[in-house]
Amino acid sequence: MNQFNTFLASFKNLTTAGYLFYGLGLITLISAISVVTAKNPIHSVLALIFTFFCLTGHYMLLNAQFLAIVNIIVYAGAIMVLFLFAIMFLNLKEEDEEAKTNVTKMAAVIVGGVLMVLLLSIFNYAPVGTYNPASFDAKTGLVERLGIVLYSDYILPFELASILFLVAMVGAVMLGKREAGDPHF
Amino acid sequence: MTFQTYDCLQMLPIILLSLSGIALLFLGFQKSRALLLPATLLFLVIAFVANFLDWGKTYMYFRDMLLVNNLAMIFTGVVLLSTFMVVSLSGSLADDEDAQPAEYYAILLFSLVGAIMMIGFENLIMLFVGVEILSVAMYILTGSDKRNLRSNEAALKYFLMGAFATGILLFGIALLYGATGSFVLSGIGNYAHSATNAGGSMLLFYVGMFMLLIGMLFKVSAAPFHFWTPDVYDGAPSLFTAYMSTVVKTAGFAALLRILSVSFSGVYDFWWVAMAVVTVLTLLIGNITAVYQASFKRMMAYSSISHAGYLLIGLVGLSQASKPAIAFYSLAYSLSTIAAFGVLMLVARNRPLNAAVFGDQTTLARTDEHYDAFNGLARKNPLLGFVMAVSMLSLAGIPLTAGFWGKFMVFSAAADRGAVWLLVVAVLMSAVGIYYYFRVVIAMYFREGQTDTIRVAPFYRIVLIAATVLTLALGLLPNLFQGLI
Amino acid sequence: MSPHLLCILIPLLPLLGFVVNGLGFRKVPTSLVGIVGLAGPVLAFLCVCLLWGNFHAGNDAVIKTTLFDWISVGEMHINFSFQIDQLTMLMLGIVTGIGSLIHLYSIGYMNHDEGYGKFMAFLNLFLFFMLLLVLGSNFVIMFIGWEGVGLCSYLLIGFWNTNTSYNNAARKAFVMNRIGDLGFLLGIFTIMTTFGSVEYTDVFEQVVGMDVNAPVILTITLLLFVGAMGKSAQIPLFTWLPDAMAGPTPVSALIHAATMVTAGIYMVVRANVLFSMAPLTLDIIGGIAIATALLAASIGLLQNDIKKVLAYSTVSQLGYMFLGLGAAAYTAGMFHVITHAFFKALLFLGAGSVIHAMSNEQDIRNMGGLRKSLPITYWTFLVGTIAIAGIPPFAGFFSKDEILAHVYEHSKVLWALGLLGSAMTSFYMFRLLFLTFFGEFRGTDEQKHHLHESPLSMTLPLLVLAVLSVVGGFMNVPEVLGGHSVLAEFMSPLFDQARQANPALFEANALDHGTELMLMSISAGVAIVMAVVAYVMYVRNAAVPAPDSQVRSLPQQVVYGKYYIDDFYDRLIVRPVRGLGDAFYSLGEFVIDAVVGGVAWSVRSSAGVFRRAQSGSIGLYVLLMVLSITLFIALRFFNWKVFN
Amino acid sequence: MQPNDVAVNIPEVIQQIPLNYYLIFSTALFVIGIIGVLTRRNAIIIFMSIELMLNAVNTLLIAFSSYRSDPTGQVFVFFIMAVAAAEVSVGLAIIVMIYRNIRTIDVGVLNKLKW
Repeated sequence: MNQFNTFLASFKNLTTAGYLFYGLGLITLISAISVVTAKNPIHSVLALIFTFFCLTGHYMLLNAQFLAIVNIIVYAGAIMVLFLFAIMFLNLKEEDEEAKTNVTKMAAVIVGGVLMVLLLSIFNYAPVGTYNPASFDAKTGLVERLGIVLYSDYILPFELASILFLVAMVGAVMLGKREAGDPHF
Repeated sequence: MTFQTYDCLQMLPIILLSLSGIALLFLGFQKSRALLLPATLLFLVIAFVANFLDWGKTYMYFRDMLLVNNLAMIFTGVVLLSTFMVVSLSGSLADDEDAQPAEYYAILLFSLVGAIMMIGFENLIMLFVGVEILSVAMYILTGSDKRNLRSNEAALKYFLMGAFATGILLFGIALLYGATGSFVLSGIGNYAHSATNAGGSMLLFYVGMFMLLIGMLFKVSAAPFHFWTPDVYDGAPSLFTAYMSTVVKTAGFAALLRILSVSFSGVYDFWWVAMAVVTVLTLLIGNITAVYQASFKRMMAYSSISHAGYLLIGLVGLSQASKPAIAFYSLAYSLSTIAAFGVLMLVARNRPLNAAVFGDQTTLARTDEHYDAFNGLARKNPLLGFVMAVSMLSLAGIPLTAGFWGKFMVFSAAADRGAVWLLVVAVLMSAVGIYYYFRVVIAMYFREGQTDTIRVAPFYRIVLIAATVLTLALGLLPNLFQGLI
Repeated sequence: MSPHLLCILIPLLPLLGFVVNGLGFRKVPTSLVGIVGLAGPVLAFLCVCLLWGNFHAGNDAVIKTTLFDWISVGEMHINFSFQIDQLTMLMLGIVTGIGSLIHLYSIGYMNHDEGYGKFMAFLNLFLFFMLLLVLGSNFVIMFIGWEGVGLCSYLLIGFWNTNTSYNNAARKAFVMNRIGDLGFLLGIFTIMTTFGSVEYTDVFEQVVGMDVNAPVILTITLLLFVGAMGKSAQIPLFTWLPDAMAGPTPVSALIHAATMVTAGIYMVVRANVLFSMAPLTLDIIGGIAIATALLAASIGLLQNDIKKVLAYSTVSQLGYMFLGLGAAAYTAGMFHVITHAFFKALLFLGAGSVIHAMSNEQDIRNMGGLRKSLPITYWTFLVGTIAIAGIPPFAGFFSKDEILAHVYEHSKVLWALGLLGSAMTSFYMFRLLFLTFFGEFRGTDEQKHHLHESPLSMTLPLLVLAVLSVVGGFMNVPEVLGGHSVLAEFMSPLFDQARQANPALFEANALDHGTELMLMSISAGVAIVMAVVAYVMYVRNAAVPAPDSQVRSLPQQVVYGKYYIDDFYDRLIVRPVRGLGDAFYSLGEFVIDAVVGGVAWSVRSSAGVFRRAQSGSIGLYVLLMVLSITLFIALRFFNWKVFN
Repeated sequence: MQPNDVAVNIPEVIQQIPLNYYLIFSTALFVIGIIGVLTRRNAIIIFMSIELMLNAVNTLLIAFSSYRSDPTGQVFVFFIMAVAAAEVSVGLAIIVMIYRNIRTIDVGVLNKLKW
């Protein structure tokens, strides 16, 4: 109860940004849940895109501007379009999948719920520290600062990630290519 | 940020492998496929030589990203050697209409870059990118037999579960970062040491460590995160199963060894029990389920799980001795596994399976990989029989083969820690292992069967013989290899 | 030649034979197979003789020769090195000598077989591993030999594996040996962690200063003894040995009588310092040994398969050897190993010759009167029987008596039980002899027509072994009979460290000559009496054990003139003993089957569970993964340790 | 440093919301993703749930990074996004390939490999 009271007390002192955090957080979780529960795959995709926009909002709040933009471009823009494309392409409609039996679903939700409770109760006790006003640097999330780190310390993984893209490219072409005799969809 | 020349020079294997992968893709434009295999092998040999150029030195590259020392070079050498052998068993790809060898070889070489990153990583980002390169390559190769539903199913299973495991791994990394503020292994290790001494709450760190380890344990197919292994190994084309069960496993254990010994050795007391439980489960499930397999290939999948269990014993008994032990074990295991798959591919190729067995056409399993396929093999093909027998003996850990010493070293590492109960389980399970490995030997030597003489390409033959000779040589003189470390 | 070179050559020569015959299977001409197969052991035997000369010239000093640096585990380095001392020399002599004879015999016995070359190759491989076992200077090499001989035994038992029961026998042998090996291996690891070395000399030096019955020593010795139990067929791991008779007879003679099964005794004698420091373990060994000896002998009384009788007799004799070891009479144990190798190999080879002549008939109820058609076999078999029965002055008398004398010092009850066992031994061996070679021929006409003495390659080993069985005992004639105990003196240096470590164990009150003579005459007398009883029953009264299927009714016996003595014997001895034997046997079988079956059952059912989990469904896989993550977290994080 | 400066420089969310809340938020998102993987049979939706898990991790990393003014965490996120893109391309290719062969992407049907 005590914890809850301090929570309420702090809640009253929030500014707009603080309320935004709670609001956005709630919406994010709701839309994430609807990703998982939506019957129609297209609804799922749309909910996911919406989730990503919410997360972008969070990143903005945290002053991680570069990643906020990248999130829109890469995730909501590229990745989700790819998903949408695939779903349209494969012509998946509502109720296309038979629902799993209720037993397995229940089991899944229970196991997941227990895991969540366990993790949350651990994290509730876990001291994570907080920001240090003296050394805080508001420019951390700006492209300038990130660029310097990325191209100095992280140059090697950055370069090697290109290998990953090569593999993915070759693989996607190889697997996705229509062979002679395959159906056109 | 200045590049020193040596920085680039010692990255040679990675650079060479990347370039040669690209070169192979271009070679693939040619009509003739004859050049691909020799070119790949040549690239691998060059990379192998380049890898050992810096023998005896220790370097940390690119601002604490990649560590190269003798142990890393050994692991890299094992991985390159395994790849060399796997690739040299792939001669039949050139004749296969559906196959795209240029792409396969390029992906194999690229994936090796991932393996090398996992072997020498100092920063978790390198681990992550390395794991992903290797995994994505494996998803693709698993599904490379596009018309075969078994291959398709395996690819999807591997992909979905692998991506899921990556999520867990990342969650662990994030929590570790939250607890320690660092992605660098030694930084995490320092935190673990100092925080344990300070007595502060390390919950975040522990959960992160758990998640990270679970993600890695998935990749090396330790129970209870092994479920993908049998299905994927079974469904993937044998060539790539051989690759997965050796290279991926070696790299995975090198990575686990690295992170456990550098970052988590300070909190050994916290994780060793959980790790021991995983080990026992892995040994039990791998060995016991293998007994009841009718398909040799699937048995090999379970066998690879059980070997993950033996390797885990070396990790549970983490000490200075476990490094050479795990390296040696990986080498011994890789040699025998590849030789066994080499024989399997030859045997299976000669026994196309009737599609009717599996019903509809898309489920077409191309070849028969059951134990029965080996009946009477040794009679007409004494060489193949001998190669297979030696690999089975080595996998079973019979003395005077390399596998025995692998087990011996791993076990004695655990015995030093006093984990006797673990040893009891392990020794009992290795007895169970003998049962199913010997089934093949008995089928080959004592059963009657109608096998013809199988034609073996000269180079294929040389590789098989070399693997066998090496297995026996290491069994006789284990110090040959050990002296290196 | 230098001892170093000889040490290398001794195991290498059989290995060469294996390589030639194994790789060239079906390519080497049949005539050459035998020569190649025989050359290895014979040349190795010559090397052993030369080595013996070297050893003797060096005043019996221990020769240690390191071949190469083998492997490093942590801080420990293990060398591949051989150690030549008195014990090794004795074992080398037995293994190569008797090995050569049995190889020679196999040429005659197996050369019609399809897998002749394979057989010779396996036999050579076995020899190689056995030599490794006795030559090694540390426990790891011993273990490698140990595993290797087990492997060869497995392959050779299942050699004619067209028959499923042969395969089952091989598997049974395998499982039981594995249980033993588990003990041995754990023992080695305990030694490694305790002493930081596996080299005999290093370990034994460190043991000397420790406490008697220290827990760690007890653990090590018990674990090692579990290993010995498996290999040397002691209760409860003995039932594989009779079943192992499914293999070809030379295999039974070489592996399951003369050499491999005595590896357990070799190991205990080798580690005598350790065992001397653990009197408790020695007592346990003694108890298990006498139980094994009696149980096996009582079962042997009623077997009708010629090889099974010999097999149970082997188990029983192994029990005697361990009985000696249990009384810390290491020399006596080894002495019995040697003489037993002579006469048991002889008996098995004789049995092989009979089976050969009878066209693979093994049931003694269908034999009889073979003495005329197989004279050499008969006479040599007779020698072997007298030797094993313990009738002076043949080999078995001296060795068994020495054991019994030491046991008498130790415990009179054990001695009495041992005497009972020896009475049974004498009875069933003479029963076997009389049923096989005396009386009328009971086989089919076809078999009778076919009867012939075996070729020279088979009879020659018989003759040599017969001579050895006669004179073998004289190597250790006790003082009371005017001998010098040559063997005891020869082996004495082996036990110096043990004496130093635990003098109390060796301070037993020596028997005075009168008692010793009395004991000897009692046991010799008992043996002779039992031989006579057997003669009366099976030769004078020509009793033949009933076929398994037929139940004899009393009137029938009267009609057919079966004398009351037969009935008396049947009621008073056969039935109770058979009942007891059956009870013991089935109890042993039951326990073993329960264990094996239980393991198999639990393996099968757990495999069922594991397989059901492997249902092919991604959903279930992920669910199980998440479930295990949840469980791990719940168990690891939610305990008092973290939240206090 | 004046309190005013602090208020200007430091994002309000960081000042007002404890870091713990981000941890809890991300965990919730992560577990929702896991539940999605567990309950759905459509391969694409399972895959999307995995993306949800990755995004939870991203949020967590960014939160840690921002609170501590350490850019490496955000660089890591950058890598995760890049890798996710690569993974998606391969994953969708596999799914398309399977759809071609069996006209469905229901993972419940894909259980021919078992035991």
